[in-house]
Amino acid sequence: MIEGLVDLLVVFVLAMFIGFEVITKVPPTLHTPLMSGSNAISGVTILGAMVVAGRGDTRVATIVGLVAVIFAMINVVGGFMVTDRMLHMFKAKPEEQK
Amino acid sequence: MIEGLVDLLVVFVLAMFIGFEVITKVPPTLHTPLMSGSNAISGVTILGAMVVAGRGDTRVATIVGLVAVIFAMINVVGGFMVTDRMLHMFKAKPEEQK
Amino acid sequence: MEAILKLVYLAAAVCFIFGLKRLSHPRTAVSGNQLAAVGMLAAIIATAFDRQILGYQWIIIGIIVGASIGAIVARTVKMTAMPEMVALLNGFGGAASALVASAEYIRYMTLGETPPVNVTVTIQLSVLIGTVTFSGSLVAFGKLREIVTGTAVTYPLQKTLNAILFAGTIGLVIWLSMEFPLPYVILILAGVGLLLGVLSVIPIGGADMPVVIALLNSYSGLAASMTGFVINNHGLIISGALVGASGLILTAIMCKAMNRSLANVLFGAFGAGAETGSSVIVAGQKIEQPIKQITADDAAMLMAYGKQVVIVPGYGLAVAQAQHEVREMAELLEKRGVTVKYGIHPVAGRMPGHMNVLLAEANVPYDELYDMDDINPDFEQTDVALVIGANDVVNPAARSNPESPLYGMPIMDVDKARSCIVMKRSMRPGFAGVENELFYATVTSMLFGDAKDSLKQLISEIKEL
Amino acid sequence: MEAILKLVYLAAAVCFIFGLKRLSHPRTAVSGNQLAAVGMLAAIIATAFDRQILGYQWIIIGIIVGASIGAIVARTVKMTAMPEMVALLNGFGGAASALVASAEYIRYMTLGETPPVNVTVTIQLSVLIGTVTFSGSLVAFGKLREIVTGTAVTYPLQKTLNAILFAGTIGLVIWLSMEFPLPYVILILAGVGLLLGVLSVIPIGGADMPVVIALLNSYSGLAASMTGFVINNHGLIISGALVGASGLILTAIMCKAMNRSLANVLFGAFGAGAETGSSVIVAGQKIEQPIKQITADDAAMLMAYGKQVVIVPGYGLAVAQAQHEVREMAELLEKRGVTVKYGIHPVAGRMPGHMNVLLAEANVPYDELYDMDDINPDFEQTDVALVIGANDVVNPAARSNPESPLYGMPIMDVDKARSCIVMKRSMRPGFAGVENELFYATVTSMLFGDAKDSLKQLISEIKEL
Ligand SMILES: NC(=O)c1ccc[n+]([C@@H]2O[C@H](COP(=O)([O-])OP(=O)(O)OC[C@H]3O[C@@H](n4cnc5c(N)ncnc54)[C@H](OP(=O)(O)O)[C@@H]3O)[C@@H](O)[C@H]2O)c1
Ligand SMILES: NC(=O)c1ccc[n+]([C@@H]2O[C@H](COP(=O)([O-])OP(=O)(O)OC[C@H]3O[C@@H](n4cnc5c(N)ncnc54)[C@H](OP(=O)(O)O)[C@@H]3O)[C@@H](O)[C@H]2O)c1
Repeated sequence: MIEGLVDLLVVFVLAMFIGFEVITKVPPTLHTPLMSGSNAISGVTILGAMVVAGRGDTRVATIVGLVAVIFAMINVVGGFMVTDRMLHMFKAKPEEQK
Repeated sequence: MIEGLVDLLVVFVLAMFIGFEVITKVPPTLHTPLMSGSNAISGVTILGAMVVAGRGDTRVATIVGLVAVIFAMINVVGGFMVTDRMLHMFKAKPEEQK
Repeated sequence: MEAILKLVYLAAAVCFIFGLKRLSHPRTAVSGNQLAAVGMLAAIIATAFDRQILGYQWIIIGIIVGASIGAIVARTVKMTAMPEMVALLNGFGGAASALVASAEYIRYMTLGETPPVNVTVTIQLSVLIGTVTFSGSLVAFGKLREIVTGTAVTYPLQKTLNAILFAGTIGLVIWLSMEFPLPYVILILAGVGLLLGVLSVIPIGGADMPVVIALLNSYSGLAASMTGFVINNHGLIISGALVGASGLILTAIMCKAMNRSLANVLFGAFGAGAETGSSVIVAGQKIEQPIKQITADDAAMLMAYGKQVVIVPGYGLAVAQAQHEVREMAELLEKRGVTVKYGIHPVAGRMPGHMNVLLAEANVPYDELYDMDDINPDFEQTDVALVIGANDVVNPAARSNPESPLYGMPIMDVDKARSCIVMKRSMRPGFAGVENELFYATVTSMLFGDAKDSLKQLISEIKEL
Repeated sequence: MEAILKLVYLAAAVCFIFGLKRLSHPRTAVSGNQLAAVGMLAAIIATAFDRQILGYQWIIIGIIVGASIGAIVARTVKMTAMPEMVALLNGFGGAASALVASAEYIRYMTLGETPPVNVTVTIQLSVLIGTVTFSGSLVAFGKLREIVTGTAVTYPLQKTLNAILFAGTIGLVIWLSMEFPLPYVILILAGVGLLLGVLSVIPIGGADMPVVIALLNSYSGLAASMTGFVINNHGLIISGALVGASGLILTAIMCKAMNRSLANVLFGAFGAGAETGSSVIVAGQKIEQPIKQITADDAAMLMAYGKQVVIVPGYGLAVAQAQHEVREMAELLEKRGVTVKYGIHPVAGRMPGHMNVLLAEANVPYDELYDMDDINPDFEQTDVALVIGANDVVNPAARSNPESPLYGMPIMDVDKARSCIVMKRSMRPGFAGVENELFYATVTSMLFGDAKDSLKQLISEIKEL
């Protein structure tokens, strides 16, 4: 069972590497959208929240799950939408756009 | 058991990403050493070979394992050493070295 | 079934990665963000088919409520309020992760099972990190909104106390990992986490919040990862790790650009006594030289008849909300054949890329914005460097004066331009709270007043020329 | 125990990744390669403690034998023989992976167990890929060594046959995945794999071998990954994937620089009828203009009194082994105050970075070597462009003549230099087998003879000046 932990650790480490490689390529211009965008991704915990809320164990658990879903969803939707809004403001010189 | 396969697939995919990110940063100057170096890494199959050779199943299996160990080891040692030899030839301008 | 679910999660993770990759250029960024969103959607839909799920009413309610709140906030938030916004979202993300982990704990309790040690550990970690993120983010939000004082709150033995608390927490976790499961233990942990979050952010000055937010951003990612460990979900682990990495990198970048160590930011109690927006004079070495003032029409003249004007915006531009006026003025000048460039310092404003977003909002094409390193060599050939609401990022002390807290931070070399006009409301210092010799330099002339008003005047003056 | 082993494998993988990252600059490359080697060593030692291992004699024997062979080869191989060397090592790697997979198969057979379908599939894949890599690499080796003819061997219906064979293989795998385990099935698969490897490399021209080798390199990685799937070993999967990716990228780079699609390289039977080293004239559009020749002393004069000389090496330099003479001449010129630069085309020579290694061997500092894009703008200000044994990479037809097989391939603009001296032994074309208008251009003058001899002459002439 500790092994299982190590297997997950492998995934974690690899993902970390990808994160570093990819993010270091993002130019300063886009750091604010990057912040809010990656922030939205961290709302991925919604996947866990849904299970908890739908598993119907104890009432307490379900309530906890419900709150978790709400919070995570705010994070996801809010994050992606606000990032989208921001990014739509970035425009190249007209002649470039054509 | 298919699940297990998927878990491994995850690792594979992530590693592929890292590979692409990292390798694309290597300048043409170093492409030949890169080739031989990465080649040496592909000798990692030695790890499997050792187990096969040492597990002592049937004679056939053991022989197969032995051959595998030899081949893999040639790949590993040859690859790393030749790469090292090559890289030692790359020198900066004297003034840079100081 | 399980396998398919996992495949979808993998696909989602891949979407996130490609999404982030596409964020590396403004042209592809929009689609990148959308790709990530699609990945998330796919993952959510797939999860709906998870065998464990029995009833949907709570899920649906939760999603609807959360989604609508998120949408409303996202639509209504002002661009200048981005830092708070991100802080808040961070907090929710962290809280959600903590809650999911706690639910797992409750499940074990009710089933009366003893979870394997690796699960107990990860549960506790995700609860801790999650709660720290939550309370920390709220405090940060409060400071940026100036609900909580922006001052770096300090009290005797602060660090010692925090250190002890921190050590205590570690001990607690270890101890619990053995004694576990104790009833209510999770509440204790959550409580400790919340406390830790508050205590560690309170002592940090309001202007340092962006760094804190980036850090909390990475925490929220790590919390998600931990939860992934708990419920054995690759999707969570990967995505969490991505966010964790991105947060850490942003933190590092900001610290580097401010030429301060992370430790200094977190424990330095920078700007203690100095309020955000720096409305108090901190007695640096008081300079007794006279300053030169300039009227709007002279300034307009100077720029309109120059060859090249470089605009250096700072936090003040955001405060004054004068981004549209800047663009209007720039276009007027360009019509008159003046080359206008924008020089953006990496930490101008209050969050990374703050100025870029601000100017983008005013439809300034991103290829007219130049990074510090690209523009600095240009200043020699610049007739007028127009500093709008920037202060620390143009403070020559960073170059010359080893005593200055800014010393060593790379700055915009506006003092190298033939002439330099500084627009601000007063002689008050910037966020770092130090005097700025630039204002007394011979090339410099001050144009006092709120940036928006002054720019309006400049615009009308230029039109009249 | 198991967990520790896995941790070590993870650590090894991390070493590989950092190793490859450090390969991105000559200064850090050496340490990077060593880091990777250390990682491998650690993994090997850890594996020795694997519970499954009962007897060590075979392992030790194998390691000693393999290591010594590897060491000897690595020490003795000539730098110009790198392509063959890599090809050979690839082959061994692939074979090893195939063997390990087969051993697993044999194990199941002897235990009389039926492996789960995912294992059967992966076993077959790794055997297939492994054997293809093995036989393919051997053929490639043979072609480069000119043991096997370098000609692109073609025969009627070739593609159709290969296609059928390939399809058949797929079918076989699928079928076997259900019927499995059949005795000797593995031998069938291995046989098919070997055949496939030979048949798919035979029809490829000797000069395209580098591309093939890069591709096989990536195969050997994938084979290792597959084996990782079979024996459930993350170490193998990760490392294999890294190599797989690197091979693919190199392949792509080469194809791009040659302006040909991978499909064209693999099935185009490029250089059919034309021998490696291009010793046969392929009648392109025969050009009837006269060519200008130049004597060694005139050439020496021209260079010695010029301001800037750019040396453009090609495959011929490798053939002539004249790298040391080049450096000597360059140094003489520099002593006389001439700026000497080396312009390196991405696919000059016969493998990526071939010229860089060659010149590095002769102690030419790597910062005197310029990539094509950096040097091309320079040619206008260049007095003499000295083309040593390069041909296709300086063929203007690539720019001008849409009929030419080289059309569209970026080239070195040596014809833009004030004067251009081409050193080769004859008027024979290069590997692409096409006429080169450059030789007839007004700026160009030919200096015939083996590069080494001609350079020796030039050196003595320059000394005498
Ligand atoms: N960007 C980031 O990520 C980040 C993160 C953390 C910390 N920081 C710090 O924030 C600072 C940013 O430097 P900065 O030069 O951009 O800002 P600053 O140093 O804080 O100076 C802003 C100046 O704008 C003036 N101002 C404020 N409101 C104004 C208005 N309505 N109209 C005109 N002027 C106005 C203020 O002077 P008056 O009050 O006299 O008007 C103030 O001196 C740096 O010290 C940086 O280290 C940045
Ligand atoms: N680098 C890679 O990764 C790679 C991979 C695959 C294919 N290729 C192909 O290889 C070619 C490389 O172009 P290249 O210009 O470097 O080489 P090239 O086009 O093959 O021309 C080499 C020239 O060197 C001359 N030569 C041979 N031996 C010589 C000697 N001893 N002394 C003097 N000259 C000698 C030959 O002419 P004489 O016989 O008249 O002397 C020949 O024309 C390109 O077409 C490229 O697409 C490269």
